[in-house]
Amino acid sequence: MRDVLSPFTAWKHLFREPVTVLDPLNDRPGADRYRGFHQNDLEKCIGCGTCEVICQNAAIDMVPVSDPEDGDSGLRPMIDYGRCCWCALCVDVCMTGSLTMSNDYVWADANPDVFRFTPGVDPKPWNEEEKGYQRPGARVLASTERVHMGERTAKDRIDNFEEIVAGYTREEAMIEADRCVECGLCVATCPAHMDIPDYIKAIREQDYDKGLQLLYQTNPFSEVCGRVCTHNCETACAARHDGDPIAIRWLKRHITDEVPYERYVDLIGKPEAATGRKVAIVGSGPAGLTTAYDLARMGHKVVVYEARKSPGGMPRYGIPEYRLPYDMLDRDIDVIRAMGVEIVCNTRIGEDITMETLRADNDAVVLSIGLHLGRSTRIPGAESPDVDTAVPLLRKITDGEEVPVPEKLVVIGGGNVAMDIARSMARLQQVKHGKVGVTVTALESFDHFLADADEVRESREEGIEIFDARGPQEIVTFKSGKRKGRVKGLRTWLCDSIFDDQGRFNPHYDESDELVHPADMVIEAIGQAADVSILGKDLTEALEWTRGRIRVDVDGQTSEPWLWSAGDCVNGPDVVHAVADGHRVAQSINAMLAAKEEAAT
Amino acid sequence: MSKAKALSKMTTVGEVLEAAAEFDREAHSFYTDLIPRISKNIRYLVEDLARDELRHIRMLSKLAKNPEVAAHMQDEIKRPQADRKFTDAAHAPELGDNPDDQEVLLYALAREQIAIEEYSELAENTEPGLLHDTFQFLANEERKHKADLEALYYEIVHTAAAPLRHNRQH
Amino acid sequence: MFKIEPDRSQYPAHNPDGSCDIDLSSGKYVKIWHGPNHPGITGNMSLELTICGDEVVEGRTRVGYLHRGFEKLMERRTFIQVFPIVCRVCVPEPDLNEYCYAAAIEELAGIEVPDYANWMRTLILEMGRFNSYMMYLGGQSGSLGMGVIGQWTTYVRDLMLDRFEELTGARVYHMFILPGGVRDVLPDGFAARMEETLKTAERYLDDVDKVMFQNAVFNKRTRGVGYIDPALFDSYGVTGPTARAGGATTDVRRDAPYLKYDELDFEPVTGTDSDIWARADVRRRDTRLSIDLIRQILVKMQKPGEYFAKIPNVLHWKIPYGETYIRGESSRGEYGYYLVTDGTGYPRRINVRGPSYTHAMALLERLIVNTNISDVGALMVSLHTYPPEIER
Amino acid sequence: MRALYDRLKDRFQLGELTRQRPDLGFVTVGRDHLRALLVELKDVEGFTHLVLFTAVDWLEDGQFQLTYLLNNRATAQDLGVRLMIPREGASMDTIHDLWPTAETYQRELYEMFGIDFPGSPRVDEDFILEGWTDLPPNRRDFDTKEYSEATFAERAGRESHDPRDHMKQKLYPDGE
Repeated sequence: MRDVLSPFTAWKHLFREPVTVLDPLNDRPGADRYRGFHQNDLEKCIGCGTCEVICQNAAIDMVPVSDPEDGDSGLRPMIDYGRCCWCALCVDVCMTGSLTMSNDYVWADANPDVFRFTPGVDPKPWNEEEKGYQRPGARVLASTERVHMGERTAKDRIDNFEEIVAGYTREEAMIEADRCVECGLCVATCPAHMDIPDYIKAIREQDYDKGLQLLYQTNPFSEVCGRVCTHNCETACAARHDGDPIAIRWLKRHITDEVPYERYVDLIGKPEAATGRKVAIVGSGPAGLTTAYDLARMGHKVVVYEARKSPGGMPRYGIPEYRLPYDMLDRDIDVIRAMGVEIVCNTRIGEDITMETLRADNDAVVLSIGLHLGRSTRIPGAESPDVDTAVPLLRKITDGEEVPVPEKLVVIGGGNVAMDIARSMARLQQVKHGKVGVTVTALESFDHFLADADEVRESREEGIEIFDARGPQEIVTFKSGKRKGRVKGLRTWLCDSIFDDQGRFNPHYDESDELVHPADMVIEAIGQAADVSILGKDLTEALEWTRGRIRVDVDGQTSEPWLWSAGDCVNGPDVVHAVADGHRVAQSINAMLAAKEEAAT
Repeated sequence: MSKAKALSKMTTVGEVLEAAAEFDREAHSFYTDLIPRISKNIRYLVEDLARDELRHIRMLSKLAKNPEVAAHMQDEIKRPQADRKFTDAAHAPELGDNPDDQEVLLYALAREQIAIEEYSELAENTEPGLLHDTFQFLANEERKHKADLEALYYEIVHTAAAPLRHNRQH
Repeated sequence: MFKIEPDRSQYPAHNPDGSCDIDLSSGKYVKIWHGPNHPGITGNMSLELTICGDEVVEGRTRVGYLHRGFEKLMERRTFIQVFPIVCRVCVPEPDLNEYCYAAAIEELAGIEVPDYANWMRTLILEMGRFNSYMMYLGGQSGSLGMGVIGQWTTYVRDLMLDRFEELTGARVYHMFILPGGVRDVLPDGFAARMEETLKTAERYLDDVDKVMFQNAVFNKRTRGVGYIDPALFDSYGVTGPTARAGGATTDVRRDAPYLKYDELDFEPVTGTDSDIWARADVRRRDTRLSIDLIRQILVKMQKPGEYFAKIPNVLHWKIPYGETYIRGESSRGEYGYYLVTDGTGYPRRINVRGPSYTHAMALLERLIVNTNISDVGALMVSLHTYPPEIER
Repeated sequence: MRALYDRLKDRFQLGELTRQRPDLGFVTVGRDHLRALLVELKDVEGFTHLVLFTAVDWLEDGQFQLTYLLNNRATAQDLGVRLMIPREGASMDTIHDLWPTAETYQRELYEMFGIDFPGSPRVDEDFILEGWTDLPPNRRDFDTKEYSEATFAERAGRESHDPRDHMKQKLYPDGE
């Protein structure tokens, strides 16, 4: 009987309020973390396309929205909602956190094409909606932390010039390489446009031969750049927006570490057949030797003239060995030699051979003489015999010549050259006196510091004192006595602002904040200049100049049709930029030679 | 302008402006003479400086012709302390035979500093009004000019600081 | 109690290969299609029935109406890209797919999932089970003409979907259990709102008890119908509530505890009669168990902590050679993922073991013989069939 | 699991035991011993529950792997029995008489992988793919993308850009 009556319980629901009601007027908003239509913060988005890569339904296209610039492709994701499955992996993987989802989910339209749009670009009612799905916390689908690079402790390194950086092991390199998302934003920023994502992929695949081939396609100074490159690429790295950028420079070095050196030349391949054309290059730094490498591979006969004892230019004579061991530089240079490049050292153009002779004997001449003259502040006392500039001192240290090593010295300058000379001298002091006594005074404050943060950190670890925002006023010398004219110290004022409100150099000093840094020697490391005196008066007069530098066109050609110029002397100091210059000049010369060949036949 | 008068405590506005014009004329001819002697790679620097001086000369002469300023030409004002440096510099440029870019710039900067001090002092010594404003204006002009030169100095001398990328002509 | 024993004495016998020689031209037999558009069918599936009068002589399960080739599709996706697909193998209870897939990946890649994420996963699986039972109860009663119960359970399910929405950001396909952990912590005040939902659910379940289980019609039409001999369970791969309704104590949550089930206090729900009614009854009580488990979980879950383990960069995630099988207890029975990896960034093979695969094919084809055509719907639903599991 | 393996290893010439978990192992067996092994496991060792039966295509090796996953309910242990068969003319003995439910698995394997099970009921009857004439679609050499491109139309007007190429084209088109 109960079984017959119980069902009538249902009747009680007859008198209840309905639980579903039609309410066409009020929105029913999605939950706070609802995964609705996408939003994109255009300012934050860098167009790396990782969202497109991860989308398993191929719902995302990258479309041009603005002009590309360093670290931003100018592309933005366009989403096809006919394909989107609302899984939000694109939001989770977003490198900048720009892509989010609103909690808006209601949108009806008869035209199916409107359901394909570019979030953040196309105006949508939910663009400003604050609720919706956002990646909770940090990116989790790819690691945000760089693999630590091992380096020798300050105690181990201060009394010698052995390399500091240990280099990655295979395991470490694999983990670091795994962090790369292969967006390729870095390639445009790298002056040499190295195939960065590809060689990082080669590490992941443990195909070091391929990695090395990729390196040498764009950079014959891979050993050098793997250690001392300015790594602008890392400032364009998508990973830097949420964590550390990929250690691109160390990964490059890792490839060169892993491939046995004997195999390099085989992997790179042989040069083309000889063309019979001749090119002379003045200066054997990265710009000159890259030009030489490229031209030699194209089959041209290349002779490089170097004034100093050994080839290499700034990397050898400007960069201390604890940063770049010279046998590593030699490995790069020997590969270039193996391509048939002849390097004539101890030959100064302008003295041993004139530019005119080079012009007469060659189809083209390349001037890549770098910046080897040190600039002086020329403040009072700068003429003292105890004052020297950094660049010649670094050269002497490289060549093993004797340099004065007082117990206490001051370096003026806040760039990497200042750090290089300070740290080199500190090592020599440690060996000679058993202690370090180096003070660095930089005009720039730490907010605007020029030297790399790593350099500053390591310098301090090595016992070097760094004073920022100090404007040098006078090198104080003994006015009388046995040491008359010898350096006593450096007098500085606080530089309370270095740039004006337009960002132009316009130092302002606080004269009341005066310090005298005691020293037996002052080293000026404020800047360098190119030694253009080798050109001779006539050529100097014939050439077009622009603001003190030889004027070159995009291809590095000067106003003289036979002369090209590349590297620091035209574009300022930067190794990888010099390499890029070298490629450009080589292309240009090759095109000129090809045109000549065509005209001859 | 006699030596005796140059050393007295008071001077006239006309004389001050004349001294300033002389200061600029001397510099202009100094730079112009230097142009052919200086290496071509840094010649632009001297050429620019000569052009700037010429601009200053024109500005001063335009000022002198201004009827309102002209009316004050005979007004007596206190001779500035900086005046001696100012007139000295007008006559004796301390620059070697074959100066380099840094020397030229340091010389030019020193001259700007003198001019700034001169005009600032003159402005301080005059009552608010046309003359005060005029000297103030001249001091500001020199200040702006000096700031330009400072920036150039940093760019040229501190090369390590500022890798120059503007050389590639596109 | 009465049981319908198969009696084929008056019909042609089955051949060894399973076929049956039926002479349709005799006029004695009619072949009809039951589905795919039939209220008695959950999802898109059809039964090809040969009937004599209103008695089924032979039945064939026909699937293929929504074959999307998931298993093959997954072989073209990277490991993370498979994650949004797996849930779609089962609409009413997608979360178990997410768990099984994630756990399989985690096992082969050697990833340890944070404790909090495991609690979260347990909670979600029970919420999913509850939802699935809500759908079943509505379907089972609907197959016997009791439409109103489906409306109630749909409403209650909708309330649970609200909880899903605020927790996971989606209502149907939650995509919340990522390989490595879960996507987020509980929202503020979640436990209180869940308690309210559970209370409402209990109120409605009380009504369902009366209107459905104490209903003479329901009892008449389900008791003794669709009897599965427990001896056949292993022959036909019968698992879950279907098996427990026949006295088996099989429940993966207890037999091979995964996630946090070994820290929860419960006993598998069992029945005795192994007929439609017993199966419905087991599920009804299992729904109550889910409610209890959700309450236990919300109490036992510790304060929000780490909910995602460190995993390799998903864009080039490669998993070394290996194979494994991860199972979980779904509302229909044993659910599992067999995953084979080959060292590349893509799975070599993913095989989904859905309980409907064994229940709705060979087993149903056997059970259906000699039943009344009006019982076919109820019988089929009593096996709690979700066709996408059959044709992944 | 180890004890079980030791009991059976020699009799059925089993390959190495892969202990994936304490409660899950995999062994490889030869075709000649498969049936006897399954019977032994089912009738003597308590592995009565056929959890699943499926295939893995090792295209590169020219082989199919058949996986029979058995479960012992009492001990809550799983044993995966692996058997390699040549892909070419793939065929295997039916086990529907051991587990009637295997009939369904074997129908699917026939349709999806092209593995024949002579004697298995209705093995060649359409299972999911009515009227399918192409390669068995779960074989690795069946290209689903190619198939879908040939079968379905792409939505018009879609175009994407690779960031790296796009930046090259815009910023340094000559590679300078």
